[in-house]
Amino acid sequence: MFDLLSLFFLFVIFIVSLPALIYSFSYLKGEYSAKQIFLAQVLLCVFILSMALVVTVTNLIAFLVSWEIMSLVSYLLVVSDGRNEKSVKAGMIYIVMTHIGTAFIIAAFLIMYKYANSFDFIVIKSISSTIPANTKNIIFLLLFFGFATKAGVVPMHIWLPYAHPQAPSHVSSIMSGVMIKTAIYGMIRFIMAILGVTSPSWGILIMIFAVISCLTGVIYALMVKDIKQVLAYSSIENIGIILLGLGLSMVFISFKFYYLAVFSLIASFYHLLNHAIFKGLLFLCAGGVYKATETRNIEKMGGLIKKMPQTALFCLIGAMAISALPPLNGFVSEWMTLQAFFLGAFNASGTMKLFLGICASMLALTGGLAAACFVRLFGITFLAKPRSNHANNAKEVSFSMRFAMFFLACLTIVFGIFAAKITGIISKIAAETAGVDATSMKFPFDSLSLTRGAGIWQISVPLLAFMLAVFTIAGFVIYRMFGAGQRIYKTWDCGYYKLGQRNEYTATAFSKPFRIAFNFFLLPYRRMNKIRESFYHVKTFAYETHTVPVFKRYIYSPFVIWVFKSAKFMRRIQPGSIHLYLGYIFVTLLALIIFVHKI
Amino acid sequence: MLLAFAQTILFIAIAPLLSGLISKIKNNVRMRKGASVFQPYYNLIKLFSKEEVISDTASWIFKITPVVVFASVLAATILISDFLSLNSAGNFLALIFIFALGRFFMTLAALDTGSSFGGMGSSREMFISSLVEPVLCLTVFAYFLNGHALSFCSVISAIALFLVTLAETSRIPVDNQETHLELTMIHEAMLLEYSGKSLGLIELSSHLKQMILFYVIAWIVVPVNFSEFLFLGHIAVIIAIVIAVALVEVALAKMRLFRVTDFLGFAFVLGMLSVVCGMLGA
Amino acid sequence: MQIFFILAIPILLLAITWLIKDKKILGLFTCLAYFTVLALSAWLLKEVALSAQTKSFFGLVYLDTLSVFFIFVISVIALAVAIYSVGYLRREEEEGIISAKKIKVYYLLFNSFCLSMFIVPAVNNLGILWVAIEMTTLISAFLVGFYNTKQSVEAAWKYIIICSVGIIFALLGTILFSYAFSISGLSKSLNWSDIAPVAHILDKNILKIAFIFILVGYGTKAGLAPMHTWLPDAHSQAPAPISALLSGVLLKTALYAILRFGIITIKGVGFAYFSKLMILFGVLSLVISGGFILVQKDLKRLLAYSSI
Amino acid sequence: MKELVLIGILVSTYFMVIARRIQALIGHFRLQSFFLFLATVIIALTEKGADLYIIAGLLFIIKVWLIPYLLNKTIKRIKAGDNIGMTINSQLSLICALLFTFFAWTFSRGLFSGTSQTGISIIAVAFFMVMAGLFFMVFRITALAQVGGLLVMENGLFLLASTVSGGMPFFVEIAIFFDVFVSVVIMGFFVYRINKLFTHIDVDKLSHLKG
Repeated sequence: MFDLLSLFFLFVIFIVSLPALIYSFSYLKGEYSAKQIFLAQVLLCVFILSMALVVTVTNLIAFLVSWEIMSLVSYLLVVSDGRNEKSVKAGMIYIVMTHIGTAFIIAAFLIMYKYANSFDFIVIKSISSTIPANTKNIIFLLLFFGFATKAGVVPMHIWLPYAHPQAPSHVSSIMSGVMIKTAIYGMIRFIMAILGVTSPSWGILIMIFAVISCLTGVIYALMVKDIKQVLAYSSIENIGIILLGLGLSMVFISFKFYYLAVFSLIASFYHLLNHAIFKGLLFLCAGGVYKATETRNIEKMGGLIKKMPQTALFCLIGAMAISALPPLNGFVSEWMTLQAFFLGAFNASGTMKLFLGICASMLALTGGLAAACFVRLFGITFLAKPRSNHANNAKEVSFSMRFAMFFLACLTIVFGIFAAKITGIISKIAAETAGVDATSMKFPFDSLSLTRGAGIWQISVPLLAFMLAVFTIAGFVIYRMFGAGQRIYKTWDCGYYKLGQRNEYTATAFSKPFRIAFNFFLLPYRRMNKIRESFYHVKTFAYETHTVPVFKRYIYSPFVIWVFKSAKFMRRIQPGSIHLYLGYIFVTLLALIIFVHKI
Repeated sequence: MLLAFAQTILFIAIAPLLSGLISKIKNNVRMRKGASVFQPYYNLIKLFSKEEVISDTASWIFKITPVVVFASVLAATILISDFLSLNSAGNFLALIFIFALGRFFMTLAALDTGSSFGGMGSSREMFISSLVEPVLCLTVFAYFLNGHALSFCSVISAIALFLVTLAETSRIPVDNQETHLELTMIHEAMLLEYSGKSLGLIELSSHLKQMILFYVIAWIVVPVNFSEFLFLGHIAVIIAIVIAVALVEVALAKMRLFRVTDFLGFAFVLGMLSVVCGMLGA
Repeated sequence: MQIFFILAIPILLLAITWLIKDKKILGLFTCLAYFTVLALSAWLLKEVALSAQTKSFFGLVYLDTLSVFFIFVISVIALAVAIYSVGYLRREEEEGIISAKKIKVYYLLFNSFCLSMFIVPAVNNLGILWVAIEMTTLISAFLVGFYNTKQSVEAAWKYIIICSVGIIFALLGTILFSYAFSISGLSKSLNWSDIAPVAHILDKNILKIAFIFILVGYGTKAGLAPMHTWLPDAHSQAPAPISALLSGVLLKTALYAILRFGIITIKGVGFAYFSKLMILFGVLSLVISGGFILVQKDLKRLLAYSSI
Repeated sequence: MKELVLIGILVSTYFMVIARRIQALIGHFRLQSFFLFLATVIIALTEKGADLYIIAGLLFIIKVWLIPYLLNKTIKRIKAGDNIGMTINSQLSLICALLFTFFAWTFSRGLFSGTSQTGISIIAVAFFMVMAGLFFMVFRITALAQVGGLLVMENGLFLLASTVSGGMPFFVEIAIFFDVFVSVVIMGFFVYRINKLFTHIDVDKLSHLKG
C-alpha cells in the first residue's frame, strides 16, 4: 500500500539511512576485518529493507514478519562487536523487551482478526466500526503498549539507553532516528487509520505517557556521562514530544475539531521528520568523536573543536536544532506543537484547557532542560582544554564521515528555513491519516502562527532567519568598528596559580544543580571521603556520585527476581519420588471426572 | 515599517537608562548619592574604546557569541515593536525561543574558556532558565486565553512574569549583578572572560533584554496598542516596575541557589492560577 | 501395499542384526534400510494424501492421511537417528562406555522400537493400537536403561511404571468406548473405521468419561503437563539418539492415539468439549515447562522440558 | 453363582490390600486370578462363546500359574527381604479400600445406569480393583508391590472388558494377555537390575533425578 503515510515514512527512512550508509564505509574500516565489514553492511541493508517493508506492507502477517526481521536484524547489529560483555547484555535486554512488545501487538492483531476474519488492513478498516467499544479499548491498549515498548515510551524504555550506545554509530543513528519511528508509524496506522479514534480518553492516555517520557528522558539525558547514552535518552524525550502531538490530534479528532487535529498532526509529523534528521546527525558526530578519541565518556574529552573543527560545527548545528533554537528545524516543530496546544486550549472546554496548559508548560520545561543537556554535551566534549591525551591527539575524521554529517546538517538548515513549503506537503499527509478532507482548510504556512487579530504581520521562520542574519552582520560591523585591537592571553586564574585542565567544569559538575533540583526522582547517591595528612591538610579527596536508575531498580529487577523465584519454586513439583508422580496422575483423573459436566 | 525601526532605535537608547535609574533609586533608598543615571552609558562608551583580551583556549564560538547575543536581542525588540505586535501567540512564543538562542550561545562561550567560573555560571544559568521557561509559557498561555483585556487573570500573569524577569535579568533574589564573589554570581560569571567591546555588546544586550521584559509586562497589564500613542500607560507601568525592582533589590538578600526552585515554583503556581482564571473567564 | 514393506524391513533388520557380527556393515545396513523405508513412506504419503482415498487391507491395516503423515514423520526421524547412532556408537565404544556386544543389543532394540512405532499409525483396531503403544513403552524402557548406571535404571523404572499406569487408564478408556459402541446396538467391533462414521449416535455421557480416561492415559505417554514427570528423567538418561527418537516421535504417536479418539468424541459430543480439554492441558504444560526451562542447568533435561 | 465369585474377587483384593509380606501378596493375587477364571468360565457358559473358553484357559495358565511362579523366582533371587514396606499401615489401607469400593460403586451406578443390577456391581468391583492397584503403587515402597498393583489393575480391566461388552474381540484379548506377560517379565528383569545396582528394591530411595 503506497498511501501518503507510508511514502512519508519511507522518505524519513531513506533520508537517514543514506548518509548512515556513506558514513559506515569509513567508520567500520578501523577495528573490523574485511569479512565482518561486509557482513555488517549486508545486515545494514537488510535492516533498512525490513524497515521499508514494515512501513509499506498491507497485511497483518506480513507486517508481523517484517517487524520480527527488523527486531532480529537490529539485535544482531547491536551485538555486532560481541567482544565486550556489555553489548551482549544490552542485546539480551533489547531482544526480550522487543519481544514483549511484539507479544502485545500479536494479541491485538488476533482480536482484530477475530472481528474481521481477514488479515488485510482495508477489510479491518471497513469493519472497525462494528467492533464493540470495550474491545476497541482493549485493542487500543494492547497496540499502544506493544508499540510503546518499541518506541521507548517511559515505563518500557529500559532497553533503549543500553541498546543504542552499544551498536556502531551509524546503526544507532538509524535505530534511534528511524526504527523508533516505525513504532510510531504502527501506532498511527493501526490506531488512527484503521481502528478510528472514538473516545478522547485514548488521546489523554497517550499524552500523559508522552509527558512522563519527555521529562524522564531529558532528566536522565542530563545525568548520563556516555555521549551515546545522552543521545539515546534524548530520543526518548523527542519520542515523547512526537507522541504529545499525536495524542493531541487524537483528542481533537474525538472532539470533532478537525482543523486543529490536522494542525497538531502536522506538528507531530514535522517533529518526527526533524528528529530523524538531527538525531541521525548527532549520532554520526558522536561516532566521529568516538573514532577520534576511542572513548565515549564525555568527561575524558574536551577541546575537540580545535582538533576536529568540522565535526564540531556539525555537532553544534545538531545541538542547536535539538534544543529548538530559532533558525533551525527543531525550533519550527516544537514551536508548532506549542501553538497547537494554545489553539486547542482556545477551543477546548473546561478542565481540558488546564490539562493542555500543564502539558504545554511541561513541554516548555523539557525544551529548557534539553537546551541545558545539549549545552552540557557540546560544551564538555568540544570546548575548553582536552581532559585526556586521547582527546589531545584526536584527529579529524575521514572525508566520507564528514560528508554524511555535512549532508544532514544542510538538511537541518533547509528544513528549518523552508518550513512553510514542507508543512504544505505534510498537511496533505496529516489530513489523509486523520481521515479528513483538508482542501477547505487554510493553514497560514507562510506565517506559521495563527492569531485572532487579522491584518497584523506574523513572525515566520524565513522572516526570523533573515532578521537574525541581518542583525548578526550589523553586530559584526559594530564589533569591527570600535575597540582597540585584541590581545591573546591566558584565561583568568585569580592571579596566582596555573590553570590546568583539571579546573574545568565536568559533565557531572554541570548537571549538579539539576540533580539536586530533581532529587525526589533521581535519588542521587553521594559519597565523599577525605584522607587527611593532618587535621588541617587534606591529602586526597574522593568524591563519588551516581543517580539511582529508578525504573530498573524498582520495577524491572524485582519483577525479574520474582519470575526466577517462582521458577525455582516450580522445581519442587519434581522431587523425584515415583509415588508422588503416580499421585499426580490419580489426582488429575479424579479432578477431570468430578468436573466433567462443567467442561 | 519605518515606525518599527524608529521604535527599535528608541528602545536601544532607553535600555541602559533603565538600569541606571534602578541603581540610582537603590542608592537613594540607601541614603547614598550613587552614580549618575547615565553611568551605564559611560560604561558602554568606555568599553567600546578599550582593548579586548581573549583567552588562548577560547575557540571561534567565544568570538561570535557577543554578536549572536546582540542579534537575538535586536530580533526580539523588532518582535515586540509595532511591526510584529505581541497579540499573536506565535510572536510571543518566538520571543521565548529567541531568548533561548542568546542564552545557548552565552553558556557555550562561558564553558569555552575552560575556567571553573564560566562552567559554574553556565550550569546555574541553564538551571534557572530551564525552570523559567514553563512559567513564561504559562503566562503566554493565560494571556492568549484571556485576550487583550485588563482582568484579574492578566494581573496575576503580570506578577508571575515580574518574578520571572527578576530571575531572567539576574536581579537580587536570584542572582547578584554587582558582585564578583564566585559563589553568588550567575550571569556575571559567564561574562567574566569578556572584556573590551565584546563585553560592551553583551552589556548592551542584557540592558535591552531587561527593557523588553519590562515592556512585555507593561504590554500585558496595559491593553493598548503601541501605535495609538497612548503608550504613556506603558511608560508609567515600566517606571512602576523599575521602582519595584529597585525596592526588591534593596529589601531582599540573594537566595541560596536551590531555593530558586521554590521561588520559580511559586511563579509557576501563579501562572497556573492565571490560566485557571482565564479559563473561568475571570 | 507399501505398508507391508515398511513393516517388513525392520523385522528383516532384526534378523540381520542377529546374524551379522561386524558393526560397520550392520550400521550401513540399518541406514540403507531406513532410507528405503523413508522412500516407501514418501511414496505412500503421495499416494494416500494427494488422492485423499483411504486404503485398508483385510480389516487390520487402515491408512488415511493422518496415519500416513505420522508414518512419514516417524521414518524421517528414524533415518536421521539411524545415521547418527552409527557414529555415536563408534565414539561410545572407543571411550569404552559400552562393550561391542552392547551395540548389537542397541540395534536389536532400536529396530524393534521403530517397528512398534510404525505399527501404531497403521493399525485399524483400537485394541491393537493400545498393544502397539504398550510395546513401544516396554522396548524404549530398555533403551532408556541402556547405560545400566544408577540414574538410567531409576529413570527407566519410573518411565515403565508411570507409562504402564497411564496406558492401563487408556485401556479402560478403550473398553468404555467399545461399551458405548456396543450398547448403541451395532455389531461389536473395535475397528476405528466402523466406529468413526457412526460416532454421533453413541451415548454422550459415556463418551465424555471414556475420552477423559483416554486423554489421561495417552496423555501420560505424550507428556502432557501433570503426567509429564517421567519425561525429563527418561530423556536425560537415555543415549542421545534414543532421546531424540523418544521426544521427537514417541510423544507424537501418543498424540496420534489421542487424535484418533478425539475425532470420535468430536463427532459424538461436539467440538467445544474436546477443545476445552486440549486448551486446559496445553496451557498447563506451557506454564509448568516454562517454569522449569528458566532454571534448568542440565542440557538434556532442558530439551525434554521444551518438548513438553 | 456369579455373585459368589464376585464376592470372592472382592475379598481377595481386600486380603491383598492388608498383606504385609510379598509372598502373601502373590498368594492373594493367585486367589484373585483363580476367582477371575471362575467368573470367565461362568460368562462363557452363559454366552456360549467358544473363544471365551480359550481365554479362560489362557487366563488360568498365565495369571494363576506362570506369573506368580515368576514373581516367586525373582523374590528368591533378589534375597531382598520379604517386607512389602507399607507407608500406610494395614488398618488405614483397609479403610481406604472401603472408601474406594464406595466411590467405585457410586461412580459406576452414575455412569452405567442402563445395565442390570448385577452388571453395575461387577463394574463397581472392576473399578475398585483398578483403584486398589493404583493404591498399591502409590502407598507401597518395594518395586514388586508396584508390579503387583499393575497386575491387579490389569485384572480389574479384564473383568470390566469381559462383563461390559461381552469381551473384546478375541484377537485383542490374546494380544493383551501376551502384553501383560511380557511387561511382567521386563519388570522382573528391571527389579533384578535395581537390586543388583542399589542392593535394595525400595522405590522411594530411587529419587536422585530431581527438578
